[in-house]
Amino acid sequence: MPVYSEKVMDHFMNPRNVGEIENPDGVGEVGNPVCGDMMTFYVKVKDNRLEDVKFRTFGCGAAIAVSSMVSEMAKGKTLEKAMKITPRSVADKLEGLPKQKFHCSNLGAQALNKAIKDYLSKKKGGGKK
Amino acid sequence: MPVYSEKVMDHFMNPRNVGEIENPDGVGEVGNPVCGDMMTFYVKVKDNRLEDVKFRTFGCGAAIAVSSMVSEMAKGKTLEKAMKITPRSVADKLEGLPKQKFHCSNLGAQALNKAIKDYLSKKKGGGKK
Amino acid sequence: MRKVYLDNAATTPLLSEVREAMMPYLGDIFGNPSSLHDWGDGAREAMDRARTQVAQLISADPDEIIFTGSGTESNNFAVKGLALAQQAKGKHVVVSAIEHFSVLHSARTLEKLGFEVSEVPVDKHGVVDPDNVLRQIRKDTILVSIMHANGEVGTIEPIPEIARITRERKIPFHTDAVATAGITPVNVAELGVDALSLAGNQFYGPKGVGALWIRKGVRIMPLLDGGIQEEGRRAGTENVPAIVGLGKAAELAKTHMTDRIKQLTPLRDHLLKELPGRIEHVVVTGHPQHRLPGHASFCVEFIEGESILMLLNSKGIAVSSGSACTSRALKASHVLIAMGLSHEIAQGSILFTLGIDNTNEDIDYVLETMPPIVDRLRQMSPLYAKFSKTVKGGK
Amino acid sequence: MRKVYLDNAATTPLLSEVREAMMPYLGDIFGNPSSLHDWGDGAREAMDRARTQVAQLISADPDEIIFTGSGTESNNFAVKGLALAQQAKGKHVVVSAIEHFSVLHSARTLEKLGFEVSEVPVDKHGVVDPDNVLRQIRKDTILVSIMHANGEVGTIEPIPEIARITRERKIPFHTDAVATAGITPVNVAELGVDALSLAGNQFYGPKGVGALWIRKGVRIMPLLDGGIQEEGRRAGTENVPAIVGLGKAAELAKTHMTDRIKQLTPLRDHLLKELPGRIEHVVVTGHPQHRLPGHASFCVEFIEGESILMLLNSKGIAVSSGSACTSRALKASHVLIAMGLSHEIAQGSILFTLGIDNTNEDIDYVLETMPPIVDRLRQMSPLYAKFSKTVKGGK
Ligand SMILES: Cc1ncc(COP(=O)(O)O)c(C=O)c1O
Ligand SMILES: Cc1ncc(COP(=O)(O)O)c(C=O)c1O
Repeated sequence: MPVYSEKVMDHFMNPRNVGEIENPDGVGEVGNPVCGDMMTFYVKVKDNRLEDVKFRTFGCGAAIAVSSMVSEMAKGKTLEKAMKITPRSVADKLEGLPKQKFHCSNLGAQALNKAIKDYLSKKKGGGKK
Repeated sequence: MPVYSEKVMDHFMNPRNVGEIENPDGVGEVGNPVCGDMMTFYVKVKDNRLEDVKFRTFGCGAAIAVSSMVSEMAKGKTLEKAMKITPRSVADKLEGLPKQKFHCSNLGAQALNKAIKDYLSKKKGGGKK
Repeated sequence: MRKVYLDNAATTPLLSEVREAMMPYLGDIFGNPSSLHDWGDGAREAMDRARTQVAQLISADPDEIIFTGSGTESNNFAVKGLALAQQAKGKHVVVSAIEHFSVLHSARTLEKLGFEVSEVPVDKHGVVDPDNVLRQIRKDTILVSIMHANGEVGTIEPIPEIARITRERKIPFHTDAVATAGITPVNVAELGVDALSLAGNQFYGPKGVGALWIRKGVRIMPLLDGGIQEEGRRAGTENVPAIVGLGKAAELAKTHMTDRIKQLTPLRDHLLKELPGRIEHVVVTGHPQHRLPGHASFCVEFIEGESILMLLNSKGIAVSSGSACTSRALKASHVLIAMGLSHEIAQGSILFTLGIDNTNEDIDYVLETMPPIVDRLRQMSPLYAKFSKTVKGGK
Repeated sequence: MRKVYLDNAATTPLLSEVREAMMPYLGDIFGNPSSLHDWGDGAREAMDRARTQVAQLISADPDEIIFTGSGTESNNFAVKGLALAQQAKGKHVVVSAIEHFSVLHSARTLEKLGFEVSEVPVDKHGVVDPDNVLRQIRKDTILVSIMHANGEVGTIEPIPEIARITRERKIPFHTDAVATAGITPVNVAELGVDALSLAGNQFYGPKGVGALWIRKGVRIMPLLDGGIQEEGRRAGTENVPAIVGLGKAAELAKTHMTDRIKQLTPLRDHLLKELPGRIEHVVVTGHPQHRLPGHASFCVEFIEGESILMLLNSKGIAVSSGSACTSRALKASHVLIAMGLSHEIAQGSILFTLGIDNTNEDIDYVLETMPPIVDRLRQMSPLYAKFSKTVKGGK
């Protein structure tokens, strides 16, 4: 068994949704270079759905593949469904991750969540204004 | 380097002077099966010389080779010269012994010595009689 | 001159299939298994395969296999590593009196670190009585290590019965299966142990590689600290070719075990039965039935083992006079002494360990060659001379 | 696709001469070196020859060489064995902050056994200042272990200067020469050390074998207890083929060392000089001059080493992002952090370790392949995006 599954390699070599959304509806940043991985997720929301998801990631092969997979899984989903994306489901979709790399899938789900929450809190704030 | 020198192998494979002297002038026995080696030397003395030397040995290859070598070195020597045979000189004549086997050359010289001393003490005793 | 190798307990020849399996890893597939690039992949895959092969030999889970550099390392790792990992619970270790020195001396090192060690005696056949193990167990016992079979006398120990005792008390139980794994059936679940040592060069695999099986959940302290190889339990660049060879040898051992046992047992029995018939005052050592399939060991009275060995060697026959690693030490075997033999008799130890290359003719050659050798040495022996004078003279 | 192996610090390929030298010992000469019969002789003679070859590589006495199973084992043996043997005199050990984990984690194990360990810092090039060693030495210091060269950043340490300090105080001094022995000149007398570790797979020899040189008269406690192999200092059936291979590799290394250094140094210098010219924000790590001949290491800012490694691999280039044995751990290299680099920069570590198969074209291929890879990863990097917005945007 190689270190990474074919799926991980595919998402690492050809990551989906890399980049930044201009005027995003929400942004979520997690991790830092000390722990070795850092991800920023950008979301665009329309009709309670993730119309667009983009990310930037500093990190290992798994971190990049996880980011790509999370973005792909999230895109088009309702906010509720997107928030239910778990580290386990990301890892499963990637056909497994090495034990030491599992924390990357935590980070990916977290970053997406954070971006959605950012949108929700902004909306709330905006509604109040 | 093999464990034993060619000389040791020669004396082990073709030991000289194995056996017992009937009515020996002196007998020396050293060692015991607990320590792994046991030697009995028999000497026949004539005109202060070792006319005949024989031995029996229970022990490893080195013990047998040492016994054989000691017997060969001693035979024909004056008692004084025979008593000067040292463990070192035996080991040297055998072109060396492995470190762990050096005690065998001690035993060989000791057994010969003991046999000569046995002869000397008997002579003394006999003289007194 | 006929050449007969009967020292398979010291080490076995490498099977050509095993050598072939190793060759790519001495060639193009030279990468470090820890490397993340393609060069590492081949090495890593090979190790995973070998891990499965070794696991299957002993009916274990591949994740529970840790590769080591020898049977000795496996034993040091197990005894020291298990004891040190449990020392908060107690500092008492139980071993048998006939363990290999890699277990006994590891236990002695533990004593220097403040542990207490109890030795379980054996009977005259070298068998450990489980009740005697039970007697040594205390509240603070945190490790029991009893070998599966003894390499010097071939006796197979009642491991499942001992395991019943340790399991009930939740005491980790290690068995040194270096003499059995790959040779007789070894099934970790049936044995009931928590850790098990094995070595490649005992069953036609390479030197320089062994394994420790350790049951999931049992804690162990590394012997080799450093990198994160083997899940952090055994650091150091892995010996990939040897590990591949161990795996292949394990696979072949599993496939051919029954046949090999069928081949060796009658040869062994022939030797065990015939030799004492041809030479007076020869004692069979070890258990008459519960013994390794290719293992025939004796003590020849009145003479010493090394000199028998050397004269047999001069006739093309390779045997041992004890375990190989003590062959140049001088003292009588602690195994034979523990079995109650006198030093005098124990010094005459000689052991024939048969391998898959041996034939009936080999055994006949031994039976024919050995009596004159014994005779010749006895003629030199002061002990035999005394015996002849007293006993024979008295007849 | 071009295939370029630039991870010789992880492991080197086996030279065909070395493999040829090993083959008989994977074949007919399979005996156990401890065996007293003819089958043992060939193995024993081969080991003696290898011992001499290894001794000659480091200008030592063959009796002072102990064969081990890896560089890691040599380091564990030295650090634990020397400390435990001297513990009556004191329980303080000095190591550098950039030692390989096989030294650092051995020291940590000593701490668990009641020792105190002091770490000597390094400067920004990874150099240990002998004065800083002196500052750590106490009355109860019983061991100093400082590596000869660091495998991650290639820096060569001032061992003779440190040895002057330890010798005056009669403190045993061990050096981990795994990264230098067989690669650069190593002479134990000139280094002035008391013990030195080396490993075969660093200089085109086999995996699974290393050696510890230990000066006559220096006491050490065995790491592997058991039989009387290696004069009772390292038990276990010897890995004869690998030891033979180590010997042959040592002989070849001695013969060809000057030529190899002449070949590697300009290639390394080319890479060290050119890469930072082609990629912005690249830092050379390690000492600019006092470094291993084939060793070029960098940190690429804003991106992470493993992802660089993987993309280089997809172009046929094998490199490492740290030491192989930590390649799947996550933390930034302790070596780079000790040299004062930030975690952010240390994460971008990438190292090229050249070997005797490498050519100018290989280096050119790297210089051409790497910039677009870095670019691609930077386009993905939030750190680079921030940097561009602030610094670049500010221009
Ligand atoms: C029962 C047993 N345990 C351990 C060992 C040690 O094996 P090695 O010397 O290969 O490390 C042996 C060696 O024959 C053995 O018979
Ligand atoms: C300086 C140094 N010491 C020790 C080692 C450990 O060697 P091994 O993993 O082969 O046991 C390495 C490995 O590359 C090293 O670079």
